[in-house]
Amino acid sequence: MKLINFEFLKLRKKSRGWLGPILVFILIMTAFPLTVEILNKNLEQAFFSILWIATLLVMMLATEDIFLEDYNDGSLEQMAIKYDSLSGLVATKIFVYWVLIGIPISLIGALYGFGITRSSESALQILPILLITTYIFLNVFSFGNALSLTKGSILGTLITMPLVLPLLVVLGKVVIAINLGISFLGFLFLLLGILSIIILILPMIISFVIKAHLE
Amino acid sequence: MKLINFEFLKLRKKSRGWLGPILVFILIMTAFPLTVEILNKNLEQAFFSILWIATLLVMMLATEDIFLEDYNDGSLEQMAIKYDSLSGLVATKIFVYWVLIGIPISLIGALYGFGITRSSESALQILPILLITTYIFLNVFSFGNALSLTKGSILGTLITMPLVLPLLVVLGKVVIAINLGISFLGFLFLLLGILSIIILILPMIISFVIKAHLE
Amino acid sequence: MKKILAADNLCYSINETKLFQGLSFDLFEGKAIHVLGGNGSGKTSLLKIISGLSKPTRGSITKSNKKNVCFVGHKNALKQYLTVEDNLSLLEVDKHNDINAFLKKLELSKLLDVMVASLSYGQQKKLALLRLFLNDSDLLVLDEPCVGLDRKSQDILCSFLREQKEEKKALIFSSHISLDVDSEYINLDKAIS
Amino acid sequence: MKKILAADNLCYSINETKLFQGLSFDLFEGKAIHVLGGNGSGKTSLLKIISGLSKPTRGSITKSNKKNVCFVGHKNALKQYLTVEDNLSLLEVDKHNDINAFLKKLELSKLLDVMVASLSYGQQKKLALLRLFLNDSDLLVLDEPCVGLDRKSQDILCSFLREQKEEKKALIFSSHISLDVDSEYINLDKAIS
Amino acid sequence: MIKKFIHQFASPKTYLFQVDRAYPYIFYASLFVYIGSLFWGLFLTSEDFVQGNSYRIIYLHVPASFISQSLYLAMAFASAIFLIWKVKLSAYLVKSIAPIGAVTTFIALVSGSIWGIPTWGTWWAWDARIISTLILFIMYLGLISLHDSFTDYEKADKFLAILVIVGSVNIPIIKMSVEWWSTLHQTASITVTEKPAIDASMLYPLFGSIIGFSGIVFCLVILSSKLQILLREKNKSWVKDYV
Ligand code: HEM
Ligand SMILES: Nc1ncnc2c1ncn2[C@@H]1O[C@H](COP(=O)(O)OP(=O)(O)OP(=O)(O)O)[C@@H](O)[C@H]1O
Ligand SMILES: Nc1ncnc2c1ncn2[C@@H]1O[C@H](COP(=O)(O)OP(=O)(O)OP(=O)(O)O)[C@@H](O)[C@H]1O
Ligand SMILES: [Mg+2]
Ligand SMILES: [Mg+2]
Repeated sequence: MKLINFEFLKLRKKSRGWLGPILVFILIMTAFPLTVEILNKNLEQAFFSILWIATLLVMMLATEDIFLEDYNDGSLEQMAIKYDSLSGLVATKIFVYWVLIGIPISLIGALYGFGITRSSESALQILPILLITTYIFLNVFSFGNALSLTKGSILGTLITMPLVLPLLVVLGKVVIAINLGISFLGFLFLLLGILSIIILILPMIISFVIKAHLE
Repeated sequence: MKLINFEFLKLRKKSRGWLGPILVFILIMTAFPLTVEILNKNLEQAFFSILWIATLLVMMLATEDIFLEDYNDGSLEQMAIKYDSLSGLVATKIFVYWVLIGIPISLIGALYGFGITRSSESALQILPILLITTYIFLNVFSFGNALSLTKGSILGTLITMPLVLPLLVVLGKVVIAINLGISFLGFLFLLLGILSIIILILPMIISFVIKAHLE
Repeated sequence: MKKILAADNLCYSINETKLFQGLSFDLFEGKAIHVLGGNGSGKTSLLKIISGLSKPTRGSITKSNKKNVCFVGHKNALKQYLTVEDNLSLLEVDKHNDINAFLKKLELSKLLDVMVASLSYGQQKKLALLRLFLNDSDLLVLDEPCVGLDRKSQDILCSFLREQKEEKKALIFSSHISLDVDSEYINLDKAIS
Repeated sequence: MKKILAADNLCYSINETKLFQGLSFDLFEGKAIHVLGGNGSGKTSLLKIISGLSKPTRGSITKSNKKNVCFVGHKNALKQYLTVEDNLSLLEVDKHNDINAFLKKLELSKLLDVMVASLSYGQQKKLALLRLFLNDSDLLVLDEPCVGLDRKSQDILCSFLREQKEEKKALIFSSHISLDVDSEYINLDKAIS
Repeated sequence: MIKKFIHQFASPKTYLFQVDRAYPYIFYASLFVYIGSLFWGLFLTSEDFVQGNSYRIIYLHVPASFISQSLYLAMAFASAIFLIWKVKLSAYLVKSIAPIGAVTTFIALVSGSIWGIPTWGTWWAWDARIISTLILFIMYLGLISLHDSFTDYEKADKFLAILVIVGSVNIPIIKMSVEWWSTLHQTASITVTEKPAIDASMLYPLFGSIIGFSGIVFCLVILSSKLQILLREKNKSWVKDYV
């Protein structure tokens, strides 16, 4: 509980940390119609591509110094001394990021979806997908950033991209399902399944990786 | 001359700095077809949107610590003591970023353009546009980052948004021109004009901003 | 006297560079050890091993109470973008009552609303030392705690350390300047093979 | 004797906090000034003003040769992700011949291939001091140059500073430990209004 | 027990000496097999009805594609052993396989692209298997750069092993990609359970080329692991004797 409060305080006060990614998301979603002129049909078709890629990128941006800052200023050291395993801390951190960045972006994404597709149904379908996806992305990118902790986030990106690309494929399928009106519940459960495995395993691996970095 | 060499060395050795953004670009461009399934027609239509937005984002990523790193480790201090004005340094830095990141991304972007639109003509038209656009983006984002140097704030992003959005509109028009086969030279000159003004003025402003930060 | 820490035949090497070899010592409650050695002799590495952050290449460390270590290193563990007050609230503190007394002693009480980034070097270090002052651990591991402190703060630190020794805490610290604390010495310059 | 630096009635305040007021002094070639003062008394601020990084709130600084200042501060200006060798190549150096001699003296010559990030605290500081050693400026501004150095390196630094004084360089430095260099003192604790 | 056994068996020294003895035989045998099947495939078989002569690049493309995935599996296996039993040798193996995997994946990509020009009329398609091969290639690059970015070998080994294992979730995806998506690319024509879908005159040389190519790559792996061992254990006395 204390951990959650701490992480909330830290992330909230660092406006670049949480408001930044959200603004970048809005920027992308706003900018994109500008680039396709006002041929509205194109707009709708490209919308989902942009939505997924924007989500992916913004989660990538958001996690950029999820551990780096704490590593650089020595807080991680202190935590590692205090606790045997850091996986609780890691899970908390990711959760806080999800609440402060993932949820707002999911809501905004669904809102844009409503604005562009003009169908409240598809907007409602996107929302849970986005909520789950952002959480998965946050976990995976955190893993990448943990591995490349001292070496810069981009190495982390390079490492994790192969892991998230398959997810994008699934998301692509979701869009088709939504467009064709096929039930998308199957995908929802698939994503939920992936998420639950990831939530269980990744924080432990990340904690292990971070400990190794601190040596 | 020495300055250029130094900046080249620094950026080259920091693989996260230059190889990173390029890889992210490649990954976005590669990932995007995954999200639209293999309905090749959609692909082509969304391609340019993705291209511009990817360029924008990657330039934003690339410049993220163009000054921050030097500020944090004290190199900027040393430079500020040595030179009356930092605008030479700033211009050099941006130039080096353009050579190491902007140019490769323009080439790769054109290549993707060729791969997706299957028209060597439009790929050749994209190339100069991309070269100029990346340079403009780098300048503008450097300005934003200089502004928010110490505060870890999103001030920079906020301020650069209104500067960048009009550019995206122009880029959107360029695409239409290319698609309809209208001469795009007008746009090219427009962009060149913007670029030359920016190149002249922004480094001076950035230098001023940085000096103020160092006080 | 209780043994807080026993180091047995510690060896540490990085990429074939041997820093120390066959280092054995015991640390009892109420005692202090001052780790000496030139730059790069392995003081920080040793202290990190003791606090459990890294593992020795060979040899073993036994601690009486694993969880009760307070480590203050070169890194301050402060959030530059938060105010002094917020940083204090992030500190996990055992002795809540003493906070204000220490802030006053260290002349930080007027700076509660200031961002840590704009504090002076020594003021940041003092703030980091609060972690030590407000903590109730049995084993205090300090890596050059005096760096950047003025005379007055150094005295506060030393008298605190002496108090802690009387309260049966065990101390181990590295420092290039001598501290006014009774202690045994370990010289790492001699431990290099 | 040439006057290298003249400070006239310097005042500096941040957000209504006055750090020093009405500070006037001259620095001649071959002389040294040791700036004293507790943590947060404004030593770093003063040295930054002298080196031209910031401007005093009131008063003026006159330097005989504006461009010729060497400043070594709390920040090392090293690239952590580069090796020692690459960092050296980034250093703008006046005395190329002396590099190896100094590296040897400071025991860094074996570490040329090591990334700066994995050097010890003191080794990084020594590397940062190379900027000073290899420089040919008239005015040397040092902000706590001794922090984290072992005895031997401190001696090397001090003897270098004494040499520089003989070569008619002007020195101004802050330090909480006393350096073995003949110098006048400025005490900022007294300058606070 | 197991741990002790593995450690004894997998000491870099024993490995090196064993491998030195076996290596030439494997190399020449597989070279022979590969060249033999190439000869058979290229000169002794007839033109394909649909694809003309261009299909002959299959003897490079399929072995390379096959081996690039197998190498990854081998790495995953070695990584697991390294993480569980701390066997140094397997860490060396992982490190030495990575660049070779990258090269074979690259060969698969390039040969596929070349093949695509006559058959699909394009050198690149946004096809699931092609993209997943590209992902594999990127993964190899990521692994290499991860290891390279650490100067402390012990850390580097650990991180590399973790990443290999986490990344192995992609292998089934690559394998299955052709079945899951509608694509341009061939589905597996050789499976264990079903009758092969291609003519025997192509099948046997293809088999041979896969085996031969694998053998050659295997030898490359041995070579590179030798190099790795000598590099990493250069301060050990037995290495000095060996050299
Ligand atoms: C850049 C383009 C290409 C890539 C990345 C690629 C990749 C792959 C991969 C990963 C495999 C799987 C090997 C295995 O399952 O063991 C494979 C097999 C195969 N590819 Fe390609 N391929 C490409 C282009 C082509 C083209 C143009 C053709 C011919 C039309 C082709 C024909 C085949 C065949 C016949 C197999 C064997 C399938 C089997 O028996 O399992 N490929 N390729
Ligand atoms: N990759 C590496 N290759 C060679 N030497 C290394 C490497 N990484 C670290 N070292 C060495 O390990 C030592 C680490 O020493 P440590 O930080 O423990 O020194 P210290 O006694 O705390 O020094 P200081 O007084 O400067 O703080 C240094 O000598 C450093 O050069
Ligand atoms: N925004 C602010 N509000 C109030 N005080 C501030 C603010 N920014 C800086 N200060 C004060 O300005 C002073 C800066 O001092 P400076 O860094 O020059 O000290 P110093 O003498 O170098 O100390 P040290 O010995 O610790 O290095 C500090 O006392 C700091 O608290
Ligand atoms: Mg140390
Ligand atoms: Mg100071």
